[in-house]
Amino acid sequence: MKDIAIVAYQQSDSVSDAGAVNEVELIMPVLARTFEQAGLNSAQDVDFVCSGSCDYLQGAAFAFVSGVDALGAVPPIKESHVEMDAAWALYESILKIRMGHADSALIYGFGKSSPGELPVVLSQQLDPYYLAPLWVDSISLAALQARMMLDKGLITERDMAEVVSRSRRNAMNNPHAQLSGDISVDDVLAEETYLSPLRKADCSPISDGASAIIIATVEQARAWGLPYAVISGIDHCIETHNLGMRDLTDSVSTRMAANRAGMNTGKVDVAELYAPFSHQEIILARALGLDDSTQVNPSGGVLAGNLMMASGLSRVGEVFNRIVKGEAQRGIAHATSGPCLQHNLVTVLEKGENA
Amino acid sequence: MSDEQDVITGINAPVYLKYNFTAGAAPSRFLTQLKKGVLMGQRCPKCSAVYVPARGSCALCGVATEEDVQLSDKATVESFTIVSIPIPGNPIEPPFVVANLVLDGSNISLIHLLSECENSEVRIGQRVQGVWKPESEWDYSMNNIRYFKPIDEPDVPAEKIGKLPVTGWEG
Amino acid sequence: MSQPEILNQSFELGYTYTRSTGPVIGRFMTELKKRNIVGIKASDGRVVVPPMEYDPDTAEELSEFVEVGEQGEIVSFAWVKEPRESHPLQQPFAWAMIKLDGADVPMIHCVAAPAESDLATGARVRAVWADETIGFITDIRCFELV
Amino acid sequence: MANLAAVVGIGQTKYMTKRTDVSIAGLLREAAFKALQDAELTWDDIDAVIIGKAPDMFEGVIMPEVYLTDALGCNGKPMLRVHTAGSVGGSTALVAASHVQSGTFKRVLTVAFEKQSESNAMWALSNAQPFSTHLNAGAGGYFAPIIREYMRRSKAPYDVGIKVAVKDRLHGARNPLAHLQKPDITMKEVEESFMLWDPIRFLESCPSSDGACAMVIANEELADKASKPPAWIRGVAMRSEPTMYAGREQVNPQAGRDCAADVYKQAGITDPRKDLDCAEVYVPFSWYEPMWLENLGFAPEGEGWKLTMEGATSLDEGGDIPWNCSGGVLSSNPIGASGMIRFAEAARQVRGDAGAHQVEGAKLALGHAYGGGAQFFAMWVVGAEKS
Repeated sequence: MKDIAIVAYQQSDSVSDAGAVNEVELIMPVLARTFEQAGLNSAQDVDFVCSGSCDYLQGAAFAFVSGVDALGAVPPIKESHVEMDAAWALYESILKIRMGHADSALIYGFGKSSPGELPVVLSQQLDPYYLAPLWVDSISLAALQARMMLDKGLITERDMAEVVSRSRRNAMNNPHAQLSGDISVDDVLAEETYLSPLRKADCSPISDGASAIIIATVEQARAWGLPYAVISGIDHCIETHNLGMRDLTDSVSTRMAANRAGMNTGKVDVAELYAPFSHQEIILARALGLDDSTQVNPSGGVLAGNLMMASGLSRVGEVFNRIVKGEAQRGIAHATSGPCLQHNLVTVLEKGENA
Repeated sequence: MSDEQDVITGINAPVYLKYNFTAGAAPSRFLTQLKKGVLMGQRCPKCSAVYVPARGSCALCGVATEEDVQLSDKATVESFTIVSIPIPGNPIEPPFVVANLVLDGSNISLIHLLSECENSEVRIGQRVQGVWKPESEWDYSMNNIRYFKPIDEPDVPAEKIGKLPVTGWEG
Repeated sequence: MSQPEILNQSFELGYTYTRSTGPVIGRFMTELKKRNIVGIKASDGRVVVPPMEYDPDTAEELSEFVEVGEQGEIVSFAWVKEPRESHPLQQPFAWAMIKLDGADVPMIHCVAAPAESDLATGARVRAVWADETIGFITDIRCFELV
Repeated sequence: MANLAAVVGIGQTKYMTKRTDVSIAGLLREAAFKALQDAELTWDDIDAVIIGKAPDMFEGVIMPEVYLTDALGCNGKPMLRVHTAGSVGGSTALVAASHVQSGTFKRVLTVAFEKQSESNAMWALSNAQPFSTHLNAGAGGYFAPIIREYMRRSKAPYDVGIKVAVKDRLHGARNPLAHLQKPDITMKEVEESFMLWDPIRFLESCPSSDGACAMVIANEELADKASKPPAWIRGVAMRSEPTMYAGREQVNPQAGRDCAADVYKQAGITDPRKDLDCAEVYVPFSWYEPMWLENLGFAPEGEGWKLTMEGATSLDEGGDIPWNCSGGVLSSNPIGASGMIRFAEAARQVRGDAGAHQVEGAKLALGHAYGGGAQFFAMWVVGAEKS
């Protein structure tokens, strides 16, 4: 199989309300910066385009169709879309390159979560007979999971607060972060509970924004003369939708995906984990067997800003950034979908020759 | 009631979600002018095509449309349909004519109602003009124009539709 | 280029979907209407409530219904201080995973309780039925502490 | 160069207005299980599952793969959800195929579905957002003006659409799975049917259906061992263009032409009418047959309607290039599945497994889907032979 490289990554600022900006206007500046980074002019200069978005975030069917207006898709382009986080659009694009139908691809994800009540919107992705009619929101489900961890003594509230504190501090170096600051563990613990046992700080904020990545065969990346990181593995895995039948204190599917993606064949310097709740970062790190030798979420992760439908792709981009800056040799990026980490994707990235 | 009738085979699931919609920057510029009774298009900096209502980009070039261009309320029928079924949530009584209209000075069609005409006489290339509501009723809405109606100008040949200047059609 | 105002408007995206249940979900709803709760036996013998149509491990169709109790114990809970408009209870309440008597897999529903401190993992709860049952998940209005 | 892959199993539900006897999962499950049976496989034999459907608002279930995983035996496997508007059934098949053509997986299951009876498609497609004009009376209201422009340009007789409407329903009458069963339909009946969106009459429009379609796609090694004949995937292509831009050709969209040229090149097709034995083409409104005959290169521009009127696309008239032998979208339309049905029916033809709507000796067939404002295209060519 052809080696595939990432050559460009850009993300918009993560903001709580993008205001008077529609989908096209949200995406276009990010794409323009991404093309510029890769020395390209438009989507015409890549062989394939794939995006991830969700109609229900902003409450309009076919939200992704207007995304095409940002691409300059005349003459027509090879293009596809997943109603999932754009990390899965990356997955689809990699298959396209592997099968020899493209040497390069643009992948983007976008979401405006601010127009709706996101945790309530997400309740409608649950079983439509038993759960969605109860309107169990996504934060409440995560709180059930956190309580289970606490009750079993697998974590303490202090452990959770440490995740938050580290996220806020790391995010101080992330210009696109929505929440950052020198916040101590005690500061977090001093906050009252929001959806007990969760504090507001344990939950990722509601964010608007977009991110984009350009990938190419290593040959193409070299021809372009761009620094790159190689995608040495990518895999994903879903688990049962029945939360009562899953061990919510573990993430079996993350571990399976990581193993299949070849995570354990080398040292992991950096891991960007899509953990919308603090305790989920701990679950993921443990499921992956990460120890102190791995820096987790140096960008601040999604607790610092959660671009629904783009956060998973951004995790890949953040690891790419560390690698091309020489801060890491090898890293993993994780993406998730569904309640309480139901569906997980793991990408393994490694330093390219000229990175 | 027999046992048979007591068997549940279906449920009603109300799924109602509230959103606070914010119009994009380009649509907001269009709507703000529309409230003043002005039809404002936006020109693509690359290919010069004029879009109305602009949605944020020239879809052909994939770049933002920046320059505002005032348009006429005269238009040409690019195509149309006569709709005989009601639109969900819309009080208009069928049958009614929904036309793809290109405003003079723009290069893309918008959809609006055609009225004050025999449905059977509507045709591609026909010249029409907007019939506005009283100024006091103007809002951020294309409904400021109640509908378009035919005007006494010669038809535009098909190859010229979508290419008329804002000064209109001399025939 | 003129600077536009920011134009906001709220709207509701809504529809009352007509869902056909199929035999398994239909049986559960039928029993709910009669104020009974049934589960189903999964391939590994565990009793799952509400009944799943397909086994999560083997993907086989499930069909062996098992009546379970309307009491059970809390496996985990989350305390909702400020209920959302869409939530089934409008006073502070808990979402809980509840393992009903006779079931092996907990179900998710809401629990009415005076305060968070009244609740604990392992606490016993019982179903509170709606005044009128129609064959819908909210026929169980909520659970309450025994 | 893509690895060889083939369709080794196909399953479809019966298409009908309301499937009141099954849940959403039950509907997909029925098609998926039939596809497994057709391929003589079990759930354990599947490496990944790829599903597709049109907007989530049709059923009001957001990202339904999350809930559907248990019904499709996905747990512990990769599961992907594609959404490319009306072309989604076709795109989903292509994405599924890429899982195998890339050498990543040996055998995957793909399912596309719509349970339109759960809501009202007109509502789901037309619900208005604030500040927007709200005159779009469903898909028919959108496509009728484009059809009118085609009629103007081509000077086609008024009854071409009527002829297609009859032809596809007669085809559908041969297919027990087709939603509309109208073996006695006449030109007069279609002509006298209610004019919905002039020039589109009621009987020139697709129905609204519940249904699901599934396929198992396998690599060369496994397909060679399959007990039933595989349908070899000989070409795959997708193209997109924006909904609206100045000067856009809406009647004969460039994305469709480019997509066809791409897929034909891969399959070694130089004259589609001659080289292909039949085609399953997304025709939701009858006039789209002559329009796509031109767009897909079966006839010169402005002359597609002549093929239709000559009976070239009719199985009953012994046409040389039958289109939509299954009855097409005009006979069954579970929107999100409609594209995959086209792809699956093309595969059935080259497997020699199309029953009463079989084109005798079909060796090479086209499956086609389009969506959005006729701006998203997905196509594949399948053959009885590997090359």
